[in-house]
Amino acid sequence: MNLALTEEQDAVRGLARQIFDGRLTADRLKEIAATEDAFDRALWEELARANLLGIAVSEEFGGSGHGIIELCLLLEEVGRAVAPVPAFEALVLGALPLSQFGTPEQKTRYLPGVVEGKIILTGALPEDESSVTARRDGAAWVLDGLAFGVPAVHLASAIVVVASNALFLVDVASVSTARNVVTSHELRFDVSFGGVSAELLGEATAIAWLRERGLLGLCAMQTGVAEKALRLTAEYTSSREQFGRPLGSFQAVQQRVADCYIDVEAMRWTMWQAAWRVSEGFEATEEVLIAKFWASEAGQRVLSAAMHLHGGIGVDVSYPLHRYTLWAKQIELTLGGAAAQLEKLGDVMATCD
Amino acid sequence: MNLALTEEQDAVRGLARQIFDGRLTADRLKEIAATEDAFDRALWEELARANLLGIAVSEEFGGSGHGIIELCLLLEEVGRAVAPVPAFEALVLGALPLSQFGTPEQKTRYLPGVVEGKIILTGALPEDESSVTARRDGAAWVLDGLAFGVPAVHLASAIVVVASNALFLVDVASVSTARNVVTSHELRFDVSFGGVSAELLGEATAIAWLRERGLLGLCAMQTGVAEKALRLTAEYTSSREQFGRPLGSFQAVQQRVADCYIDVEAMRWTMWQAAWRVSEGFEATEEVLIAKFWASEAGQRVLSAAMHLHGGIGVDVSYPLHRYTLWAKQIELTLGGAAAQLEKLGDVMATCD
Amino acid sequence: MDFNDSAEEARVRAEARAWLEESFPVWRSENGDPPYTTEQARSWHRALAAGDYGAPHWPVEYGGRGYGPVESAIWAEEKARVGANIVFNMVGFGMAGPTIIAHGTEEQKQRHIRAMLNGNEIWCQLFSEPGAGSDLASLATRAFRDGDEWIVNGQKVWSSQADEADYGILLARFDPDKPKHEGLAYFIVDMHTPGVEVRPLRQIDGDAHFSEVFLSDVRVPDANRIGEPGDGWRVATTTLMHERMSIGTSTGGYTFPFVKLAEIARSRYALDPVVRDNLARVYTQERILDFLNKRILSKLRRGEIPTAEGSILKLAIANLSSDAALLGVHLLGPDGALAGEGPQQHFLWERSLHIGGGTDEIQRNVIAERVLGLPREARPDKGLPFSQTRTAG
Amino acid sequence: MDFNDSAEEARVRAEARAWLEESFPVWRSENGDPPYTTEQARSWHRALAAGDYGAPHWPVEYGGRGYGPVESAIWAEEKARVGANIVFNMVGFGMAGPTIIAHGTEEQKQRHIRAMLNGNEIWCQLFSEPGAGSDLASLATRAFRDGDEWIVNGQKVWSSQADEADYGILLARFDPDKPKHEGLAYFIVDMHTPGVEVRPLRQIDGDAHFSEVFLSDVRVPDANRIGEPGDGWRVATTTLMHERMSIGTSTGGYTFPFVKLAEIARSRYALDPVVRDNLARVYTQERILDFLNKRILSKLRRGEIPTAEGSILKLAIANLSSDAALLGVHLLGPDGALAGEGPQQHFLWERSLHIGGGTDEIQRNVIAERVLGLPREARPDKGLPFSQTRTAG
Repeated sequence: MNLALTEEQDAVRGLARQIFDGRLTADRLKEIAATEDAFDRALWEELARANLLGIAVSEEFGGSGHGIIELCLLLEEVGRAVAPVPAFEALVLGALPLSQFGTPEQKTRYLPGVVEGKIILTGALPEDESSVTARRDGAAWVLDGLAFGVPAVHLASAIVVVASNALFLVDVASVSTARNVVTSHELRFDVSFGGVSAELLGEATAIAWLRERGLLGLCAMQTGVAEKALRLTAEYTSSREQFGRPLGSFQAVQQRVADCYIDVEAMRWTMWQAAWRVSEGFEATEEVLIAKFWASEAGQRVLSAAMHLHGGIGVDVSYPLHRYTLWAKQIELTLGGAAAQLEKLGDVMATCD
Repeated sequence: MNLALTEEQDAVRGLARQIFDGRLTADRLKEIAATEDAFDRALWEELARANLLGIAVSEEFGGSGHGIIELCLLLEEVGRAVAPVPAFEALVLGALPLSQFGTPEQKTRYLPGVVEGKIILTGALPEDESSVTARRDGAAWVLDGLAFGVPAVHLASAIVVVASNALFLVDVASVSTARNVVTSHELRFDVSFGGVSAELLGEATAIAWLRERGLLGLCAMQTGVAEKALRLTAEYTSSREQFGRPLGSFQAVQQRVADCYIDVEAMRWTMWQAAWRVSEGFEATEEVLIAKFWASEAGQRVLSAAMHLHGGIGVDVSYPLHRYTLWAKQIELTLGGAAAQLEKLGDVMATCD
Repeated sequence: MDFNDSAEEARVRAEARAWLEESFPVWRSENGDPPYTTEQARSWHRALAAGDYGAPHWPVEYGGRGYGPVESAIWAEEKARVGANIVFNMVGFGMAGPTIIAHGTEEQKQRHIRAMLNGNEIWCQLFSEPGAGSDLASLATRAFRDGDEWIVNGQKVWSSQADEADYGILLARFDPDKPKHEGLAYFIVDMHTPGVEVRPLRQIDGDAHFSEVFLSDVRVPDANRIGEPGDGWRVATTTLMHERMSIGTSTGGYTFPFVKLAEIARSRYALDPVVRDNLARVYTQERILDFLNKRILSKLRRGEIPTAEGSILKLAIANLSSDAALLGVHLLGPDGALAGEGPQQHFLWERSLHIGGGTDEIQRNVIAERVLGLPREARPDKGLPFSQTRTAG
Repeated sequence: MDFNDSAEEARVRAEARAWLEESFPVWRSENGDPPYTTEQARSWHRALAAGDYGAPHWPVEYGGRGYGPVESAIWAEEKARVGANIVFNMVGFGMAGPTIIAHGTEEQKQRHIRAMLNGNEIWCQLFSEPGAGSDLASLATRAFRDGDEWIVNGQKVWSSQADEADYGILLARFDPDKPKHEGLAYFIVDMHTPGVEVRPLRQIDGDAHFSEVFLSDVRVPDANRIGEPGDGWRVATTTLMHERMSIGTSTGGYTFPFVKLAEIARSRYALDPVVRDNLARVYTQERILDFLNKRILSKLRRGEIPTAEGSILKLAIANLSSDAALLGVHLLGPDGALAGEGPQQHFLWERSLHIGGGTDEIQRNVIAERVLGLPREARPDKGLPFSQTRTAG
């Protein structure tokens, strides 16, 4: 047993952090948030140059052929930086199932572009059942129905879609979309599949496969979000004085910050335990549910405490903390919040006894 | 609107408190706990002399003819003193339904004795359905089955029993009992009704009537228990020093004690709101559920904090706090804990929309 | 113990109800449904003033009805019942007005009280500073005496409605060599005076409820001073107590209402017992607030001074508000992340209630020390001249 | 990152498993099922010692196997798997032994370490006092030097197993004019020395886990001193760190096990979703403890010094223990109030875990200050001579 990162993993984390820290100043974040796409394309290109977009893509297509653990390391840094890039969408929802289930032709069509940062993918992965249906039309497949709240559609070339209990690939050009704004000021789209043609990627097991990795990716981002929010809080309370001493020397503040630290550690290690099991090919249903439960509930607790301990400045949009709050809530609610995970965990416990 | 106590109510509280404070030293409590009956008979007789046992019995039978509010005031003091007397059992479970539903003969048989402290009554009131059944035998009624965890049977002359959805009165001499010990070191009895004869007191509505008052009485006791535990904690933390200053000046201690205070206030006012509605004859189902929910959950929170802030001495049986912990848990679990009340409240909300 | 209206209370209620039933529908037919603009709120407020309901708890000689706390609560209940509790000039009515009535000169009262009632003046507060939040008395804004005027320099923050306000109540330091609570003076500032610059702060929910206010050589006539120099803290205490009570006794505006929560739940989860549990939990909190409110009113009515009740209520409201908002967002599921007017908005706003008007921690310290008699927390700056207390930014 | 056993770890596990499968059933067939008396526990411990498994993490020269933390954890897991983790002489193995190994003289090691291993010595600790709990360094028990001996007077409290112990580790003040942490010395006390009086404290759960110990002119040979006078606090720090870790890494003994909780629930509530929710919640806590444990072990194995991990684990265990006990009592319903061996017993005991071995608050202060770098809390007694720090009882 050795839970330390390998040297290579450490290097991935270091590289990602260096890129995000270097580029994403508070001003830059505000600037990007004000653009129509809310996408930092220059940052995306830099990630591509560092070959971080290809981290979990095989070397055959220009990637570096690592696995889910390295991808989670990258996503943790994305969360830490609340980086306005569709890393989760393109690399988890899009590239992972393509790499796993795609035909050689499909992979050749998309993966090199993903690695180079030229093609963005996304996915319409519902929490439970899909509201999109698939039917055969000769040898081809045709999709109908509406997928709600799909991210990054405005940037993407193709969408991985769950429909009628199978996984499909659809060209974005063929669908029509309506734009929504979520509280995190990011964009979500209602995507309408009015009889568009689709390519089959995989059956029901492929959906479970993808959902497991989707949940892991969210947990990794949430760990980064919460960890950085906690660090910001520790810094802020250490420097701000009230009643003649630093806020951080007040016992009530210390107690709350310490509880946050425990929450973050729990988020981190539930996530790594699950990620490791997935990467080893072990059954990980339960571990993934635990990780997402903890990411959701503890994420809310940590951000709530961070906002509180920042006082008024926490809600001020010129200070970065509010972005962490919004991301944490968004991540929490994606693919099921704490209550949903607990319920499923209860099912698992009830059935396997 | 005037939520102050009347002068007379104030006098009842003052009198009860004076009697309990005067008699129930820590040593006396230990002494009584070590006796077989765990009953302070001298105290009971003093309460009778002060006519506090007759507080809710009509003047016709020697009582002072007050109502549920005054009875709750007395029970709050019983809780405050963790007094080893069956006030709840005799006055709420026994005398109240007798006063309300008894025949003149039944009342004459028991109530004067209750007021004088010579007759003790108790009740077998289950949380939900009764495991005792009743059948007619000519003009008479016969009970069968087992009632679990009935208090004060060893002291009582008669038991008010719920059986087959009606309320009965049974002579204790006719039943057989098995003695249990509860964590609060008090006695509970499993009472076996093997075809014993019983007198009918009332139909299903009488059960609901009694359960409402039983819940109220528990809430009143719990308010007293929690309030006194909080006061003990405030005193203890104000006087004990660590790190060169009183424990109570530590912010983490202050924060927790303040939360307890809010909990106690909430317990108190949910209880009074419900008691007042009952005393006015208004529908009070919802208010009683809220009061018992709060008494259960906040009671646990307050005692947990009190134990914690007392450090090691909290679990030492030579210091009185442990008795408050045990009482609070006992009261919490009687007639349904927090979860049960919430569930019923959900039913009420769901049905009346 | 009696939770019912007394005869006199019933009369007040009937009168309020009658007036509202006549007046509100008329106004509403002209103004439509919420949300209302400041101008619409002002117009409703003028209607209230015309009916002598502008601030019925103020003394009769200043345009009020001299209502006691119970009568005021009845009025608030009736207003809420018909949906007519439209917020307008909260700082004016909740903080500045009561302070001027309590401590102002006759001239100040004449100048401002009726103008507020008639909807002609909007007020803001200029108390908090970047370096003085919970520890308000450590504020650094300076006021120098210059003949009949004071010259004020400094920076204020978290001033609600400062961008629309006509006047502000200002706390400034006139003597840094006195201990921090003793060197303060309290002023009325005309927000249109040269040197007053207001910069709205954009907030997480997209709105700008608050502003930063920069004061550069702002000249304030000495006639605008409330209380003696050195009394500033005492006067501010009146203001803050009224603020706490006005937050504490106005549940309605701050929390996502239970009925709406129940609607969302019913439309999505019919019978889920876990959801029902959570709903019931929030419901009990809402009811408890109601009971606690009644208790305070009853105490006030008997002429007793509430000790920590304002703190209790404020904590209870902040908790209810958070719990209701979080539950609401959860009930919406993935839709909870879509920007919207419902619980999402409350989620973005709930933290503020734990901070503004005194943080949760401060409220709990008040309860622990004043009600339960716990020893005071160590305050290393106690009694020191203000100028010697600053060890860092 | 690898959660699996390495080849060497797998070998350790196999060896442990083989030994246990051979030895434990034999012992058990003679001794029956738990709960075990002290004598039964001693007998199992002697069997362990005979197999070189008495304290496998101790150095080989003192009868251990020199196991690292991961090997020790594997051993503990295997022991727990077959139900052979029977507590015996917890203070000896968890506190006194490691302290003597780290700081004792060779003579002290020779005298005590093997005796502990062989089950011949039970130890207790004499640290806490009525006036010195969290603030242990403010203890008042005095030790005066008298030639080759020390004369000790004072009162200790919360000493577990003191009524059965042969030896105690004692912290006492030899110089009240030094600052409180600097005036302490650390001793080994023979509990049968004249002047040592042990009074068991009856506790809420009916048992007497702890005692008060009164020390009246107790003579302790100077040869029983561990470390120099003045090093007492430093030596005690070793002891307390081992205590925290030994609580932290032994979940099993302290919490009502999830599997039993699930059994109660299944037997009573089959499908109630609220109960399932609560169960799942406790289950995640139990799993997280497991993950956190692995993380610490991995860190130890790489030779890194755990910073606040002991504190984190202890807080997590205390919370799990409370939550599991409270849920268990709830699941039992009215039966939960009947005295019993199950969750009721854990309910009565759960508070102790939040206090003993450093309170929750102290653990959180450790995390906040040492890991997150928050400024230290104000400590008014810092650096003062001990004799000037006492303002009250």
